[in-house]
Amino acid sequence: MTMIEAIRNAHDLAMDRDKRVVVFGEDVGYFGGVFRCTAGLQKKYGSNRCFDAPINEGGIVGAGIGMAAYGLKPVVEIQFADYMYPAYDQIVSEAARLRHRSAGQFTCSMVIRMPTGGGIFGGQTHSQSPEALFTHVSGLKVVVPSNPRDAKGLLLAAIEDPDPVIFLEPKRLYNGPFDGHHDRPVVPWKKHDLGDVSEDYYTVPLGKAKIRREGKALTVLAYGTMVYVAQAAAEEAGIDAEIIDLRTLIPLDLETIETSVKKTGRCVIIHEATRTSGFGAELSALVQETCFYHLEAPIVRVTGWDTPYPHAQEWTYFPGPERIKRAFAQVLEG
Amino acid sequence: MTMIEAIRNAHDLAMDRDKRVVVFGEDVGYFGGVFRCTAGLQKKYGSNRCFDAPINEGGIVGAGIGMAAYGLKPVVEIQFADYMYPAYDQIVSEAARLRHRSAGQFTCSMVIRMPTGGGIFGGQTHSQSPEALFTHVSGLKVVVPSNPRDAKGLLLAAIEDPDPVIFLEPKRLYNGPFDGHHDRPVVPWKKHDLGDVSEDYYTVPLGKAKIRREGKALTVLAYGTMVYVAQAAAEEAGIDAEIIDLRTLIPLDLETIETSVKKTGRCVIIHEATRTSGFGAELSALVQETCFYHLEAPIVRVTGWDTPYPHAQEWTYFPGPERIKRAFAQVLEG
Amino acid sequence: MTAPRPLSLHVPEPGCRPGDTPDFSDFEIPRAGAVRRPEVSEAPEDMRDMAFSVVRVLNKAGEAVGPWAGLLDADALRTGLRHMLTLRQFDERMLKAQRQGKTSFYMQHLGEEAVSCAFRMALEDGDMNFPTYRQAGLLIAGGYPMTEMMNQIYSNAADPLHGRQMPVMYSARDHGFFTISGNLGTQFIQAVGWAMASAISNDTKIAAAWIGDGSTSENDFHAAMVFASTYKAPVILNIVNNQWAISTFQGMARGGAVTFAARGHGFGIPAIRVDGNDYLAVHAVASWAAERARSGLGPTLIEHVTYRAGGHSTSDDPSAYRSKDEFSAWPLGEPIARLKAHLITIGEWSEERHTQAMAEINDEVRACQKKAEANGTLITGPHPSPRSMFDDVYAEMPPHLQRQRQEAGF
Amino acid sequence: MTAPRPLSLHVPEPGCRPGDTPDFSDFEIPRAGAVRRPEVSEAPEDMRDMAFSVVRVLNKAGEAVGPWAGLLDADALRTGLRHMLTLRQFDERMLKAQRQGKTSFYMQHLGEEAVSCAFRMALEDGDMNFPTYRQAGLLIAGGYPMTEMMNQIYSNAADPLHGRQMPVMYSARDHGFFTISGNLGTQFIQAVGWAMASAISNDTKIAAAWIGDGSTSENDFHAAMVFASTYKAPVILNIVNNQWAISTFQGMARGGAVTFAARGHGFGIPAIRVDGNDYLAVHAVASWAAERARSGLGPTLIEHVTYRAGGHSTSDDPSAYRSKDEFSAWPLGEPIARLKAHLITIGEWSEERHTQAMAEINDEVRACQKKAEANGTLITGPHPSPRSMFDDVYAEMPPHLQRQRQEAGF
Ligand SMILES: Cc1ncc(C[n+]2csc(CCOP(=O)(O)OP(=O)(O)O)c2C)c(N)n1
Ligand SMILES: Cc1ncc(C[n+]2csc(CCOP(=O)(O)OP(=O)(O)O)c2C)c(N)n1
Ligand SMILES: [Mg+2]
Ligand SMILES: [Mg+2]
Repeated sequence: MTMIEAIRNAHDLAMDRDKRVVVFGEDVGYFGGVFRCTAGLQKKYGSNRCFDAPINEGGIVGAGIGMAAYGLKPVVEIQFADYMYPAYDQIVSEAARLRHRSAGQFTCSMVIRMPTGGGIFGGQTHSQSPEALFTHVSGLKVVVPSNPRDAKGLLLAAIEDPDPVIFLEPKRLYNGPFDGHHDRPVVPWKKHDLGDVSEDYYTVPLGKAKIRREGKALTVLAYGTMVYVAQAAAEEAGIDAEIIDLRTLIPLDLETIETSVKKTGRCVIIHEATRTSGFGAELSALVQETCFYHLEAPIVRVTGWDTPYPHAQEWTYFPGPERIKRAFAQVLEG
Repeated sequence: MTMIEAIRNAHDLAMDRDKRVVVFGEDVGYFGGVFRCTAGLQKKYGSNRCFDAPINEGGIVGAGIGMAAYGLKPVVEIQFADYMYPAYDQIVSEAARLRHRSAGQFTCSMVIRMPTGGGIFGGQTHSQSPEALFTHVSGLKVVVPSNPRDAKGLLLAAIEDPDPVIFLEPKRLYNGPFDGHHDRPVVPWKKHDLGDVSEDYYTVPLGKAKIRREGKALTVLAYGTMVYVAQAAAEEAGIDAEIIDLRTLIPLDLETIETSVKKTGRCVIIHEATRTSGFGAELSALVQETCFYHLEAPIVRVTGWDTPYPHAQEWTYFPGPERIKRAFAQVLEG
Repeated sequence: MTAPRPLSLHVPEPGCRPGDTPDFSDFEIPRAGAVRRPEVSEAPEDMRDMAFSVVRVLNKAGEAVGPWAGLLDADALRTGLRHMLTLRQFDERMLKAQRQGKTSFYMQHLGEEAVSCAFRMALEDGDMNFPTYRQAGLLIAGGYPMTEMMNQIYSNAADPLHGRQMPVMYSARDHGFFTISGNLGTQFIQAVGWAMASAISNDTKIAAAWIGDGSTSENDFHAAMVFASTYKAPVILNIVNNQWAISTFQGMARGGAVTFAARGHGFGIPAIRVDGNDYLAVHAVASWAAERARSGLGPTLIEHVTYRAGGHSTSDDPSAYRSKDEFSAWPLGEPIARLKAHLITIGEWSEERHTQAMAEINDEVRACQKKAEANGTLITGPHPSPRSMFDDVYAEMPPHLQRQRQEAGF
Repeated sequence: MTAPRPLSLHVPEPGCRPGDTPDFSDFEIPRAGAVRRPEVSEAPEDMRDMAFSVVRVLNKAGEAVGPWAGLLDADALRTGLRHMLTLRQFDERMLKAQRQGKTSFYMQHLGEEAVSCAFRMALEDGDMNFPTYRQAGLLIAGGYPMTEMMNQIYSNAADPLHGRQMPVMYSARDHGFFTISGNLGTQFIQAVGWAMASAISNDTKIAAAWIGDGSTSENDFHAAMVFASTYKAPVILNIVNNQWAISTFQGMARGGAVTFAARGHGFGIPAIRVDGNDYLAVHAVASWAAERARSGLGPTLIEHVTYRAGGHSTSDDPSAYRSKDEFSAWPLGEPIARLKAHLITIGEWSEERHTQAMAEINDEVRACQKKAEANGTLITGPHPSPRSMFDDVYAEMPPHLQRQRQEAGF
C-alpha cells in the first residue's frame, strides 16, 4: 500500500468498527480529499459519516470538538498543515483543554490530520511543518508517521485515543520513501518492506519510537521524511549511525533516545521545520539534560532555515543528505 | 513611573512624534485599556488615532496589517496574550511573511502588545506566556521588558522598527518588581531605580540583553518576571549568580549569553511558560551548541509545568524562588 | 468628475457617556403582543420582519398579551420568579464574598436574569447548552445545586473542577451545561458541532449556543453561522445583547446593522428579537426555536435584548465609561419586577407571598453558602491538592508529566 | 407533546455530478436592464432587493440596456475586449508552459475574465486591490507588464519575487495589487484595514477586497464585514461566486442563504449581485460601489455571479466531481463572446477586426513569453540565487540568519 492507501484503509476499518467515527473536511466527502486519503468513504458509509465541509478550518475543528463532546469520534482533515492556523485557537484553547478544565466531564477524542512538509514546489503555504506549535501545547498528542505500515497503525491508535491527536502526514512520503535525492525518481512503497501493509485492524502504540537502523557511532533523532534522508546520508557516508524514528513527538519515547545517546555519545537532530524553537530544540534540551555526562560532542541540529519555505529554492531549504553528512562529520569530529 | 505609566508615556511620545502611529484594540479607546496602558490617548489624539475595536483579535491584527501596508504604524493591544490565538493566522501567515513574500514591496511595521504571565488568579485564560509560539515564526521580533525604563525604551524601538514586533508585557510587573514571594506586598516601581523613567523620548535597542547581576558561579537566563524571582533566589541562597535579562528573544543576544556561560560553566534557564518546546528549549540548545566545551553541569530549566495554568494552585505552577534555588543547587552540584 | 473630498474614519460612539443624560428614544419598541408568531415551518425568507421587531408578552399593565402568550401556567410562572430571585440573591452573596476576599473574581447577572432562567425551561433534559459566563440561570433553573456552584467559586476542597478554573467557569455535563471557556466565542461553533452530532446519531437532542453582543464580533460566530446554515443543525443560537461589552457599547459590534438578529439573514437562518427582560417572551421564543430544531427545521437565531445593569465583572467599574442613570432609563424595565407584577395582576401572587419567598430563598442561599464555606474558600482553604493539577491533562498521565509531578514534589 | 422524530444531518449536494444532466432552471435570472439603479446615497435598508436579483446590462440581442448601461464608450469597450482576450491567451500559454514543465503550477480564469478586467477600469490609480489568485485581469487591465507576470510564474532570474512565491502569487504595489496570500481569506480584512488607513489619513484612495465563494466561509470574511461595517471603511468587498471551490459547489458555503450578497444585510452593508459574465454590468456596479466608497458612504458588497469553466488549478481534474457539460449549460454565457457580440451589434466591431486583434494579442503574448523565457524557466533556470532566500525576512538581517546563511554556504 502507499501511505495514502494505508491512511484510507485505516479510516475504513475505524468507520466499519465504530459507528461513532465521522470523517469530514474540505473536499473530503464526494471527492475523497485532494490527496485522496478519504476516497470511497462517503460512498461506503454515507454522507452522514463522511462529508465535505465549508472552507473554515476553525469551524471544522470547532464543530469536531462539539461532536467529540457529544460522544462521536471525529477524524478531520486540514487540507495542508499550513492552513491549520485559523483553527489554532480551537485546537489550543479548546480541544487541548477540555478534559482538564472540566475535570473530565467533557473530553475530546478527535484526530486532526494534516499533510506536512515540502519538496513539492508548494512554496511557503504548502510546505510547512508546524509540529513545534503543537508540542508546546499541553493536552495534545503529536504523531508523525514515516511509512504506510506505521501510518495505518498509528492512525488507528490515534482514533482509539481518548484525547485529541494531531496527526501530521509528511506528504513527500505519500507515494514512496523519499530520501532527499530529488533528482532521482522515488521508489514506490510497493517495492518497500514497510509498504507491505496488512488489511487487518492493528494499532501501533502512541509514544513508542522505532530504531530504523542500529549503529554505534552516533544517534540520529528524526521523524517523517527525515528518517530516509538520514538513512541515505548514513549509507552514503558509510557512518555507523543509529537512526531513531520518533513516530510520536508527544508523548515522547525519551527512554529509547536516552539509551541510544548514552551508547553513542553523539547526537544529530533533524527536522524540516524552521530551526528556532523547532522541536529539535526540545530534543536537544532533553538529550542534554539526560545524557550530559555521556555526550562527547555538541549535539547538532540540521533543520529548515529560519525563513519562509521558498518555491524555487526549496532544495536549499530542505535538509538534504549533503547537509546531514556534514553534520555527521561535525559531530564525529567534536 | 509604573510599567503601565511607562508604556502609556511611550505611546504618547510616539503618537506625538509620528502621525502615522495609530493605536487601537478592545477597550483601548475611550476607556484606555483594561490595564489603563492607553488611558488619555483618545482624548489627546482623537478617535481617528486611538480607538476601540470590535472583539475580534484576528480582525485587529488583520486590519493592522492593512494599515501597515498602507504606510501607517499600528500599535495594537490584545487584551490578554491568552486571546492572541484567534489572531495567530494573521500574525504568522501574514504579518510575519509580508516583506519576504512580496520581496519588500509590502511591509508590516506594527507592534502587537499583549499582557502575559500569571500569578493574578487569572486561571488558564489570563495567565499564559506564549512567547515560544512567536519565536518559532521567522519574520517576527519578540520583546519582553522587565521594568518601566526598558518597557518604554523597548516599546519606542519596537514602534520605530520596520517589521512586526510582538511586545509581551509581564502583567505581574505592571506595578512593581514581583519576586515570586506572593505572600509579601510588592514594592511599587517608584521605590525602584528602574522605575525612575525619563519623560524624554529614548529607545532601548532590540536584540541587546542586559546583565542584571554579575556573578561567577552560574549563569541565569531569564526575562520578564523571572528576572526578579531569580534575583531573589540568588540573594536568598547567597549564590554568585550572573543574571541575564534577555529583553529581546528574537533577535537574541547570543553573544552576551555565550560570554557569560563560558565564564561560569553553568546555566539555569527560567521561564513561566509551559516547559516542553518553550523558549527555554531553544536557549538550552543554543547554549549547548555554543558552550559545550565549557559546560560543567547539565543546563537546568525551571519553568511552568506542561499543564494549563490553574486557578487555585497557581503558586505551584509559577516557578518561584524555592524551585529556582533547588535548580541552583542542582547545577552547582553537577 | 469633481475632485473627491478627503475621507475620514467613522468610530461609533454610544449616545451617552458619564455625565450625559441617557436617551433610548431611538430604540423602537413595539407594544406587547404586537408582533406576530409565525408557524415554525414558515420559510426563513418570509419571516425576516422578526429580526427587526421585539417579541413582547408582558404589557405595562402587567398582562400577558398577544400570540406569544399563554404557554405557562401560574405554577410555572411562580417557579420562574423563584429562579430569578434565587439567581439575584446568589449573585448578591457571591459579590459580597468576593469583596470579602473569599474568592478572586465574580460576574453577576443583574438585570438579565430572565434570559437564562426562562430559556432553560424551554429545553428538555439531555439538551446541551454552550453558555458564556453570564448564564448561571441555566444551572439554577435546571436544579443544579448552588452549593456546587459556590464550591467552584471558592476553589475549595469540594470544587468539582478541582480549583483549576476561575470562578463562575462552571461545568455541569449532567445538567446540560458545557464547560465555560475563558475565550469568548469559541463555544458557539462547538454547539453547532454538538447539534450536528445529535443529527448524525439520529438522536432527538438539541443544542443551545450562547454569545454576548460584543462577542458576536469574534470569528467563531461566523463559523457557527456557516456550519449551522449549511448542515441545518438542530441548534438555537442565542445572542445576549445586554448593550455593553466591558467598556464598549453594542454599536461597536453591531456596526451599521439595524439589529444583531439581522445577522441571521445572510445565512437563511430565521432570526427573532425578543424582550430579554420579559420572562414569558423569552420562554415563548425559546420554545418556538426548540420546536423548530427538534422538527428538523434547523437553527434559529435569537437576539435577547436586555441590559447589563451591573459591572462587567468584579474587576470593572462601569461609571468610568457610561452614565450611572442608564439602567433606570432603560425602557425594558427589570425582569423580576415585571414578572412579579404580572403574577399579582393575574391574582396569583401578592406582596406578602413575595416577601415570604424572598426570605425562604435567602435562607436557602445562606444555607448553601454555609455548606460551601465548610469546604473552604479561596482565602482560607482548604484547596484541592496541587497534585491534581497534573491529572486530566490527558486521560492517562504520560511519562513527562509523571516526571514533572515528581519534580513539583507530589 | 408527541415523541420527537429522530434528527438527521443535512449535507448539501449540487444538482449535478458527473453523469448527470446540468440543470440551472432554479437560478432566477432577470432580464437585462430590469434591475433598478439606486442612488449611491440610498439607505442600505432600502436596497436589500439588490442582493436578490442580478444586475445585467447586455441582453440576448447584444444590446446594452437599462439604468446601468451607458457608462463606457466604444473605445473603452474595445479596450475591455482586448484585456479579456489577452488574459485568455495569457492563460492558455501559461497552462501549456506548465504542461511543458516550465513551471510547477498554474491557475486560469476561463469564463471569469470579465470580473477582474472590468472591475479594474472602475478604479483609480493609487487604489489598492487585495486579490486572490484568480484576478490577474486586474494586472492585465492595469497595464502591468506580462513579462513580469511570466517571470514570476517561471521563478526565473528576473522574477520580481525572487522565486519565493508559487506561480501566480503576484505582488505589484505600484499597480495597486497587494501580494497574494496562499491562505484563503486573510486578505479580506487587510483590505478593510488599508481602507481604514486611507480614511484615517484623510486620503481619497479606496481599497477593493476579493474572495471566492468557497472562501467566504473562512472566518476572516466575518472580521472584514464587522470592521467594514463598524468603521464605514471605504472598501469594495467582492465575492467572486464562480460556483465551485475545488470539488465543493457554492451551496456548501452559501448554506441556507438565498445568495452570498445577502451576507451584507446582517451588517447594514449594501449588497449587489451582478452578472459576472457581463463586462458592462461588472464595470457599472463597480463604479457605483467606488463612488459610494469615495463619497464616505462606506463599504459595498458585490457578488459577481460567474462560472469557473476550467479546473481549479493545474493540479485539479474537475471531471471527477462535476458534469463536463455544466459550462455549456451555464445560463450567463461566456464574457468574451458577449462583449464581442455587443460591439458588433452596435457596429463598433467585426469578425475581421476580431481575428486581427486575436493575432496581435497572440504576437504580444508570445513576445512577452519569449522575453520571460530568456530570463529562465523553473525547469531550466537560471533561478534567483538561493542566497536571496535569507533576505527580506527582516529589513535588516539579524545575526542568527547571517549565521544560517553562512551555514547554507552563501
Ligand atoms: C478571545 C477573547 N478576547 C477578549 C476577551 C476579554 N473579554 C472578556 S469579557 C469581554 C466582553 C464581552 O462582552 P459581551 O460579549 O457583550 O458579553 P457580556 O459580558 O456583556 O455578557 C471581553 C472583551 C476574552 N475573554 N476572550
Ligand atoms: C486557509 C486555506 N484553506 C484551504 C486552502 C486550500 N484551497 C485553495 S483554493 C481552495 C478553494 C477556494 O475556492 P473559492 O474560494 O470558491 O475560490 P475559487 O478557486 O473558486 O476562485 C481551497 C480549499 C487554502 N489555500 N487556504
Ligand atoms: Mg454584552
Ligand atoms: Mg469559487
